Amino acid sequence: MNTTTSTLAPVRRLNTGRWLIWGSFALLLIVAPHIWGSGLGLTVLSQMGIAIIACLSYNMLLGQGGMLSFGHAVYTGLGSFMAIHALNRVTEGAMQMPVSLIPIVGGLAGLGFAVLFGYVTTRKSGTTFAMITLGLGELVFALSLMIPEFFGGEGGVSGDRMAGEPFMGITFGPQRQVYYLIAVYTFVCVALMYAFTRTPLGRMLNAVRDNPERVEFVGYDTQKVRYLAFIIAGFFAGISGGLAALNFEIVTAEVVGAARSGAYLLFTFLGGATFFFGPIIGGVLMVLALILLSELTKAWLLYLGLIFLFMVMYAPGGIAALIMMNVRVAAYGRLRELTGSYLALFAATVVMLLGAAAIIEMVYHLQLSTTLGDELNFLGLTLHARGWASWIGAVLVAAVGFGLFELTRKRFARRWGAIQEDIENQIKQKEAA
Amino acid sequence: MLKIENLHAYYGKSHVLHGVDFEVRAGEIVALLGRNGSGRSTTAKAVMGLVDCEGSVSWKGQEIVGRKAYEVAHLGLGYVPENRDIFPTLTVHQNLMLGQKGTGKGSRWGFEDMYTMFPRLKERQHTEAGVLSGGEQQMLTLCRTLMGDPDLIIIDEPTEGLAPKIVELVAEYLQALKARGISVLLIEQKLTIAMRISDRALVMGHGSIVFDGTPEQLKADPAVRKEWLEV
Amino acid sequence: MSGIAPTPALELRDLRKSFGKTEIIRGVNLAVQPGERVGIIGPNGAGKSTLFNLISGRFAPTSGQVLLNGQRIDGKRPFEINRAGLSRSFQITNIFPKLSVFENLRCGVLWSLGYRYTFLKFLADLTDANARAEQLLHMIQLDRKRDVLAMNLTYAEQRALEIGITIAGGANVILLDEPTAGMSKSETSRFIALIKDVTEGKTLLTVEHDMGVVFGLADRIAVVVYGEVLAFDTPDAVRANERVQEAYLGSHVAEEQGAGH
Amino acid sequence: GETVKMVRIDPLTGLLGPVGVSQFKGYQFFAEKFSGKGNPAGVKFEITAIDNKLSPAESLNALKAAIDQGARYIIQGNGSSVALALSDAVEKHNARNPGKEVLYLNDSAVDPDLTNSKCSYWHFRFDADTSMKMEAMSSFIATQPDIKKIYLLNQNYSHGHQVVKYAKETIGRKRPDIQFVGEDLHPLAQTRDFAPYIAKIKAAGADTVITGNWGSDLSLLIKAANENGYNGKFFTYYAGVTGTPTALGTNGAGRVYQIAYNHYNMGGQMEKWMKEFNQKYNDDFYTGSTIRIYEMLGAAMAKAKSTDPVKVAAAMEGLSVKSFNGEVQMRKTDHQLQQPLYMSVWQKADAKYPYSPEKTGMTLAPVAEYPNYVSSTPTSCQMKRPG
Amino acid sequence: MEFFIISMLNGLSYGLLLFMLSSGLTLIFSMMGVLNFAHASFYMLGAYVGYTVAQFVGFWPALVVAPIVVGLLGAAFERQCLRKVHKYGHVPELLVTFGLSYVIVELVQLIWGRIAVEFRPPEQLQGPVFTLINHSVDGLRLIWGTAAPELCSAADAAVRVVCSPFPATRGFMMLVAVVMLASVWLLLTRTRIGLVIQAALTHPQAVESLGHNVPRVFMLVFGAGSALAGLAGVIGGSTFLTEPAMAATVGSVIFVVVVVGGMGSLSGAFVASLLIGVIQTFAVAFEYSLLTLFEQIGVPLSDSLRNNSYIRLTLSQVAPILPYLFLVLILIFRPRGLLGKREG
Ligand SMILES: Nc1ncnc2c1ncn2[C@@H]1O[C@H](COP(=O)(O)OP(=O)(O)OP(=O)(O)O)[C@@H](O)[C@H]1O
Ligand SMILES: Nc1ncnc2c1ncn2[C@@H]1O[C@H](COP(=O)(O)OP(=O)(O)OP(=O)(O)O)[C@@H](O)[C@H]1O
Ligand SMILES: CC(C)C[C@H](N)C(=O)O
Ligand SMILES: [Mg+2]
Ligand SMILES: [Mg+2]
Repeated sequence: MNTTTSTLAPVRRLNTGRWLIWGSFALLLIVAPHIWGSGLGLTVLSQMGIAIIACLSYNMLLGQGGMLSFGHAVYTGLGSFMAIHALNRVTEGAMQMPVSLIPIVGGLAGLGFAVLFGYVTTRKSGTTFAMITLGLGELVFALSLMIPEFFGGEGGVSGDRMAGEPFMGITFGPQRQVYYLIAVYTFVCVALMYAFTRTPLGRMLNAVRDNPERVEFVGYDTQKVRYLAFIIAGFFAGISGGLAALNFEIVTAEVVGAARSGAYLLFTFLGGATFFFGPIIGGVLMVLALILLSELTKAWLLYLGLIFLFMVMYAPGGIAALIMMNVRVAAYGRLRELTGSYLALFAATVVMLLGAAAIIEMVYHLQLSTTLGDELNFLGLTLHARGWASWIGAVLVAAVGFGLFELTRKRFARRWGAIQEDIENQIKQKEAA
Repeated sequence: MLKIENLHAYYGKSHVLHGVDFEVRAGEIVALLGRNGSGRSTTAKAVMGLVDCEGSVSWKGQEIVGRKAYEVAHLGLGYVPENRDIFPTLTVHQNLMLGQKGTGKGSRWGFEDMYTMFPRLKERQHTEAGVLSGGEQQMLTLCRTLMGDPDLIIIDEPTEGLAPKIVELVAEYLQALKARGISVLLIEQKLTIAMRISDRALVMGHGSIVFDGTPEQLKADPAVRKEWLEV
Repeated sequence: MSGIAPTPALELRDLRKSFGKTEIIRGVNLAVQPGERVGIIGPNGAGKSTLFNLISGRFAPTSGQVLLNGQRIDGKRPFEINRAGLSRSFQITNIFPKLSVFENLRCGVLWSLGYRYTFLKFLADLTDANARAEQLLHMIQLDRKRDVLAMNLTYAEQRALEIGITIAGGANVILLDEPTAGMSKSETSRFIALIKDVTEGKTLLTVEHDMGVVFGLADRIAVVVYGEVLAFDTPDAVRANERVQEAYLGSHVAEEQGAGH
Repeated sequence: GETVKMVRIDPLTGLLGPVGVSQFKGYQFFAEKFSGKGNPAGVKFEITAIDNKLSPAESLNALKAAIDQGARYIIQGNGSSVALALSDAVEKHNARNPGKEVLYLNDSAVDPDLTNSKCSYWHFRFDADTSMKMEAMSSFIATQPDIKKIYLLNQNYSHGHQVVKYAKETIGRKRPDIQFVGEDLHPLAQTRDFAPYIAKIKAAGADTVITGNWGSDLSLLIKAANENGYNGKFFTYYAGVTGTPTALGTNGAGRVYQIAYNHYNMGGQMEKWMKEFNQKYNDDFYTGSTIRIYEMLGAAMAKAKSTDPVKVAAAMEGLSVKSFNGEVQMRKTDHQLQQPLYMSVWQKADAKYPYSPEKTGMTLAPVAEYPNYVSSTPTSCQMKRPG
Repeated sequence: MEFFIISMLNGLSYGLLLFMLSSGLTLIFSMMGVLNFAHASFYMLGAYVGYTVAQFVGFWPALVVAPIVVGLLGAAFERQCLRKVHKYGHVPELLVTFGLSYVIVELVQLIWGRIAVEFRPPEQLQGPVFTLINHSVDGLRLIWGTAAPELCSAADAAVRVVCSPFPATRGFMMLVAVVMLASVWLLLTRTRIGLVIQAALTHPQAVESLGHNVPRVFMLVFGAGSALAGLAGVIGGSTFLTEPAMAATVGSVIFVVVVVGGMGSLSGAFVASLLIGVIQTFAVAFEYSLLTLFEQIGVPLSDSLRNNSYIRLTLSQVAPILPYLFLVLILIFRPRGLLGKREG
């Protein structure tokens, strides 16, 4: 019996694998700032940590509990506000607390508000839940502009993280120190949230997602399961908010806004809500997309929209699912056969995207930056937005790319299909054995 | 009337039917028997165009593999799925209404026929179908398909969850259908009923037909019954 | 057992339920003794599943009482009733589709072993819960499907899992709603054996249309017709009861019986 | 000469995107005009833009990116929330990174706090703040005897709040007889239907409305007034902002007033520039601060003989330059540019005032000019100077 | 009195505008279960397409052409994108429409520019349908069309005369909203389409095997819903503003309408629209705040409390967020919505 089960699940095995994964995660957190050490690089990394915690906490609701929330920013945001107020207290000397613990204040605030709001929201599920969170989110946001005492009005609340006594020379002035603080929190929070998925409550949360009715008949109160999970998610959301407060040293109303909540949803999904590590990818992408993409191109919103359209259509499990599908293929030792197709597919995609992006960039250039004449720099290439040659070239590249893509895609799909069929058969045989 | 040749069907990548061949002639009740998971429901779905399949299914001389389910239905094939698949948010009457094709004019069956067949449904006609009892739901799916006025009706486990008395009733109605010239492909677990009312019995095993003959022949063949039906 | 009559494991007192204007359950009285196996039969739509729904807390009764081991449980929420020691299965399979078979069973086990809503312990460390889940897995003979997602099981396997989840919590009173529906003869008999096996020593109520199953399984049979209990007696007495034959069994039952077993 | 790298952090997308885009064109246009021989220091101005999506947090990221790119001069204007965040962040950055200071040049964020309670040595404002504009506006209102009852309708955020506050204060001072018959705050950029507000304004019997509204909040308000038969005057801050002229159309002709440090028909060099700009970009140039920033920087760099922000900041304090509407001065105490203001009115373009924004056939015609001393307001700024 | 009448009219017409905006969404949401985040984007597309078409052939033809164009675009989107993700469930469906809304905004800005375009209502709709004249002596009168200026001013300074024109655009909007209500109602009750779709939500295969072309019906419904949004866009765009931000501003409030009304209930959406329109309009009229309330019932308040922003918030200030408050309360106390039959 033991042999069959372990062959059935080639992925879950051995603790060395787990150590390896967590070890490299920690290592990555430690060395990252040495690779991307510029001012922007550091803030981007810091925000990735923050976003990872936020997306993971969001996924406790979406992926693990089946709760589609449109208002998660309420908890990250209110956590931020409480944290910055606490920071200011510390600065004033009205409160004694090491700055490194401020995020916990944010966490407790997130938890507190989750206790409060969660009580009404989690009594319902499905669309009703989603709509209540939407309404609550809008309410909190609208109120934030109307109540300057707490939210600081339009200018928000700012603080100075170099408050209190430095501890072992750590003042949190330099971004690098803040980054490491965030890194520590990120590691711990990710570990804790992972641990949560392996606890009775975490498992019952999955059960509630799958079939709330049946849960009631095995002794659990679904509302309470949802509520508790919501509170825990609120706590981690608050920590993420608290870290953001330290990172930016200012908190404005936008942090509770619908756009932020929407971003959590979108990127969690894009990363992959069905796997624990999906939202980590989502968080990283969120920061990349919102900060770097918009600096790279003026058409960032269009790209973002298109990425979503195509990702949801062709990879509804998110990037994590794509990865796991390939891991499965690899586990059955079949990934090798695909490398050729992958390379071809990749090349074709690059060509196609290059052409398409060149077209988009030229269109935007024509509309937005006529100042610099018709020339634009596209990945080191000079294009002439008013010249025939550039247009014909771009269209040609895009068309050729598309043709190649279709060709390689078909070939790839066939191979992929054949391999999947083989794997299914292998599994069947094992089950039958 | 319905002729199936070398039919293969797949769920995603898993191969479920491995070359099914049989025929249903006009005005015939054919029972399709077999163990759980032998592929009987899949055969029904394949005919209706609800799963990916290869091979040939010809209906009244027309090839229908690759057709969409609604096209197949318009050609006069009716299908009663196994999981009941009633529409829970619609009332009983609305469920029946959806069975009609067009306005339902020219159909052999109307609402009243159904309600006289199962008075229970008439009593519940304005109730949401989702709250019907298991058996009531079973009656409803059968009637819903009949409303579409099919020439051949494929019924997947019609007697599941029905009280013995109603099972009898269903058996009678299937015979009545036959009397009206409607062919029936009956997928059944309850051997006794199946054997009693059908003209021919097919036995399926591991995705292909392993026996094709009259009920009497099947009764006389303990090997098949032992191996493929375990009785 | 001493001289005084034991408290019934489950007792229904003048139980009624109306949906809108229609009264579906019309004053049901029933007392099931501990360890007894009761079959419930009746025409379609008679109210058998509704009765189960009332007992298990899915619906609240319009009036009347439900007593579990002498304690009133009517009007309580399903999870409270479950914690009191009553568990049920569903006519339409009701499992956790995206969890593995093992996880499905473990979910059924957790509360009864006192793990409640904890998030401070790892599932992997709950040796008793895991052992119990493995044991259940073995009992319902799904060892080989341990890590398969429940939605990928075949129908019969799902039905077995349904029973597995139902008995997982170790409840003393078990309600099974048409456990063998949709199964072939061979599967059915295998399944009856399984049910008998896993509910050993427990109080069992089973709704069934398959007379073979009912007569094979039950100590006593309750016949529900139009929301009322028409008869509650031993299998033989029920079979002989003319009113039952008329209302429910029909003429071919005897023949069916012969063919079945 | 030297190249001065500047980065403008402003919305290029979203609600104020069009404004930011149009203003950025102005920066590019005038970078050419003022580079080299165009300024006394002979430096070359180079400007790029980063989209901050009107978000303070994004602006801080943008600031980091700008500093990484080697920019020591940061320009921003749209959104006082962003301005407050940037001012704060620049202050911190300069304190923590001596030798790498950056200056923040604010071209249109008008929250008085920026040069009062929250003033910073590294921040310079080239627009006139809400209180200054209200000073001028109230001076104009004081000359209008037919104004008796005023209604205050504003967006519910700091800019709107300040308009209310200063309107009450200054008008109360200059025309104590005027009654404030009503006061309303509505959320920013959310209201589609202003008819209820108009009904209320009419019911209150107001002959004049003062509003700090901009964008659709302004144009929809005027539109609703027109349709619902309200004939009173509107005193506004932002009738000329990109998009608003089109949306206004002929609505409100003759009764929508704007207070600003310039208008469409300034004449002279400005007229030529605007024409050239219009031909080049098919867009209107209206953010005169742009010009002032280049003029001031050039002069300050010449005076400091350096492009080092620390020295330039010191040189800029109290510096005067001659600009398109006379002499303007960067006040030392709070870094608020002291400048003349204009009251203009929305009307049909004619021979005298021909410039028509967005091909509407309408224009903003000046009706009054207020020299520096009128609009100058006191400051409570106590800034921390380096050293 | 005249203030009340005008406010009531304003409230009703605003409510009808909300209904006009959300009827298509109700249709799609109630029938397909899709929370179409791009609905407001289709509304915006309707306005822009209407604007362009109107430049060539005038407003009235545009009123017909633009909805058709938008409907076709909607149908195409359903066919190419939405259909592909339908099988994955509602969240992916929602996200696809989310992505679409980004793309539409950008495309609109590329095609029509980033600032408002001047989309005017036609001659026939400029000016008022009728004018209410409130004469402090003669009382209230109603005059069709514009009232002559002399009627609106009194020679005697002691007599107060107020003229309140009711804009024709608003009247037209109300009319169209009612027509929309009627047509959607007919579509829902007089055809089997509604049943087919509802049934297909739970058992698509069963519906298909009964002979209904489910994908086509989905496409038609989505197209029809988009066309309704497009129609609302032509009217809303010409009455209010046609600008790239117009989608974002109405985006979430129309969800409120649909949900408050009760998911799947057209009449519910109608009632909810009117209710929200009227509540919001009248809320603007009131200066009440907690502060005034406390003062009236005589609760003594400390000075610091008096200056507290929460307490000073007036009803008119919070008017625009009332719909959300309403939404939250409704869902808590009556999760089915006003006239809904079941929970989401
Ligand atoms: N949706 C599905 N996806 C994958 N495999 C499936 C699916 N449905 C059925 N199968 C598999 O196909 C095989 C045949 O199933 P089918 O439902 O046709 O059997 P059946 O003879 O009707 O049995 P039953 O008595 O259980 O209804 C089984 O092994 C089953 O596991
Ligand atoms: N929520 C409800 N609302 C209205 N009627 C209901 C509801 N639930 C059940 N009913 C009705 O009550 C009757 C009894 O249903 P029930 O499911 O208990 O029957 P049953 O005895 O289990 O029948 P079967 O053997 O067919 O499963 C049926 O007619 C059903 O339509
Ligand atoms: C450009 C303006 C419309 C914005 C305004 N300066 C503000 O403070 O928000
Ligand atoms: Mg089957
Ligand atoms: Mg039942």
